[in-house]
Amino acid sequence: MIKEVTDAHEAEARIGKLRLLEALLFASAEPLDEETLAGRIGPEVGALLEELRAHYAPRGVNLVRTGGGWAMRTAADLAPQLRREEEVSRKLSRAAIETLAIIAYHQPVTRGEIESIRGVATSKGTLDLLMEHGWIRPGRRRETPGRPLTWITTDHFLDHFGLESLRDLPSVDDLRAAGLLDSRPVLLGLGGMGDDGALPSGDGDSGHDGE
Amino acid sequence: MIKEVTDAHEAEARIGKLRLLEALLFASAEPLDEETLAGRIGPEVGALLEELRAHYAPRGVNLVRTGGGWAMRTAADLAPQLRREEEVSRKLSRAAIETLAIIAYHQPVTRGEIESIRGVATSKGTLDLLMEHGWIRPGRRRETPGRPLTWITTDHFLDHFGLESLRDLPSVDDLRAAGLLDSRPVLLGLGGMGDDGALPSGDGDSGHDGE
Amino acid sequence: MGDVPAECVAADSPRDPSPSEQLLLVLDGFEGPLDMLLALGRDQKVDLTRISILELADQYLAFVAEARKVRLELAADYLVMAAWLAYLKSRLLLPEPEGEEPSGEDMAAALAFQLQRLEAMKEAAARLFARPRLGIDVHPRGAPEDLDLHRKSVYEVTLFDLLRAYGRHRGRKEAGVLHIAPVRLYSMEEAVQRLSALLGHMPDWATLASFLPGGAGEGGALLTRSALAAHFAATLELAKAGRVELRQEGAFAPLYVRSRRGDGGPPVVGEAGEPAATGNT
Repeated sequence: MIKEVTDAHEAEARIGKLRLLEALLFASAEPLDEETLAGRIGPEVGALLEELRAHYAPRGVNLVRTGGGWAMRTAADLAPQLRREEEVSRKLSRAAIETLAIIAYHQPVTRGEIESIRGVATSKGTLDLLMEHGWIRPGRRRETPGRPLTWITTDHFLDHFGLESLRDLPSVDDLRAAGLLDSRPVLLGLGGMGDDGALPSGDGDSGHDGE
Repeated sequence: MIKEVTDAHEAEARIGKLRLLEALLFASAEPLDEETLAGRIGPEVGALLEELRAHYAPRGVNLVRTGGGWAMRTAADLAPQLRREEEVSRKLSRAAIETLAIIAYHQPVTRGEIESIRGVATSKGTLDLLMEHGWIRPGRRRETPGRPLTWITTDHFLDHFGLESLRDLPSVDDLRAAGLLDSRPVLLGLGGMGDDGALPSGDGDSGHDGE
Repeated sequence: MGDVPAECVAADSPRDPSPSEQLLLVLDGFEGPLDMLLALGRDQKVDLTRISILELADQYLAFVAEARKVRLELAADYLVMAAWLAYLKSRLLLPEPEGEEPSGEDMAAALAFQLQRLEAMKEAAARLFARPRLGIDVHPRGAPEDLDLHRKSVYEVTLFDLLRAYGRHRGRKEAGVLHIAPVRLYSMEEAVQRLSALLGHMPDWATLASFLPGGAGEGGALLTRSALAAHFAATLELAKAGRVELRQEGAFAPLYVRSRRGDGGPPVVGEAGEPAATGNT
């Protein structure tokens, strides 16, 4: 990381910016997007971020990139020593976990598609719980009959699971190559084949989904 | 800062402790006292704290001793550049969120309509507040007696909530399906009401106004 | 990722449940028929791409048949799947008919694909949740400082807040309609008034039913029943006052009412007119 620094004055200005950037990142619990940071630091923010990232890489706190933003986070390898138990009330049902994975890998995906992949109706409380966690949100409507709503993951989802982007989802390339990220319904007559748009009286809860 | 490190193994253990200490100080909401830290790190915590303090001294974040404990703080000399927000971010009142939601879903909508939809009077302050934040703006006047002003949402509203267009707002059916619409069947306790298969839902007042 | 959901594994400790109880426990652990098929498929211990769909269908049908012995009200989607698999089986075993229907092999391949896809998603979910998670394994700054950075908006409102507010509002509104709707019941006083007014126009015997308010049927069973009860009680009251006569051929037969002529004998009360009913005013 050798910079083409010509004189002491310039070097000092650079250090001042680096310190400010460091302070900004430390002060915030949420990721800060590069645009906001550039507004405070200047156009060289990209290079400074890389420099900070390299500086913190071996330390107990790392600078990580997630979604469109940057954030300071404790190092992942310290997890066993820093582990905080998940509150019982926040524990997710199997249905919610699977539904989140399907949204992450198949997005944008409609509720009907989620149901055809799982072969079961989505119980009330699953999508809103995931939304309450800030992991999913409604995307654009699909331009097909009924214009069903699609669901997508948020930047907070990436942050929560320590992903820089959706391309970093575990084995996403393999799954795509194997054709397993095709979300079309395959068999008609399988349970929970909710055609979006016209939902069967809203819940269609077959009682097998989640708690 | 030369440590009397004798072998590589020992050096590694020391770095591990330093990293853990750094992570603990970073993630803690409160200053941590030396005793607590010693419980996690070991008796050499004092020396490690000094080492961290020295490391951070010239940086944008400092390790400071405050009260009886240790905490990381943005460097004091950067304060003018960090300029804290005077107003701590506030929660929008429930009435204001609901009014905003009704404008979003029913626009263009007059104040009188908002009131009849909500069933309560809307204080002038609520609409002003929403307008001040750039989420709503006056639309066209309704061509009815009194030509009341209508309200509509702005582009900033879409931007704030990450919506591409108003069409992407989930419909009532979508909300119901996602579990976000909780209607409690108030009359369920009344025996006999549902005997003829006609559930009270949606029957409104049919039959009662017969005579 | 395990082949049997944790809920069913945990069930065998205190006392050994009977096989049928075990079956139900297992069934409750599944997220629907496809999930169950996948678990059965894993038992074949082969790559899902080479799974024997025919064998799987047999296993599933046996499982469902067994489950129905213990619990008849097996959820409909399990039965739909059973019917579909029985059909698939016949298509696989019998010579393919001519026609544009998908072949048995195509159907089997489609099912195999769906199982693989579901399996892939379950594994993906497990891998996702095995990652270091924020707030559990990895931590943000514990003492964030409020900076001026966080854009113009002072108020923190998320799309979730907005949607939940609207959902609550709609929910209240829907519930409100039910809440306000008064329960319309006939009182005996009303019925006495009605009958008194009507009887003047009914010189001869007429069934009680014919006096019931027209269109009461629309009001639902509750209203109809309340009208009948009120009018019946009213006739007893009027009979007691000597203003009407009642007649009934037998228990549960139609009850006839007529306005009492000045000269008539004592009113006749059929056996359906239990004394108790007369006395409760």
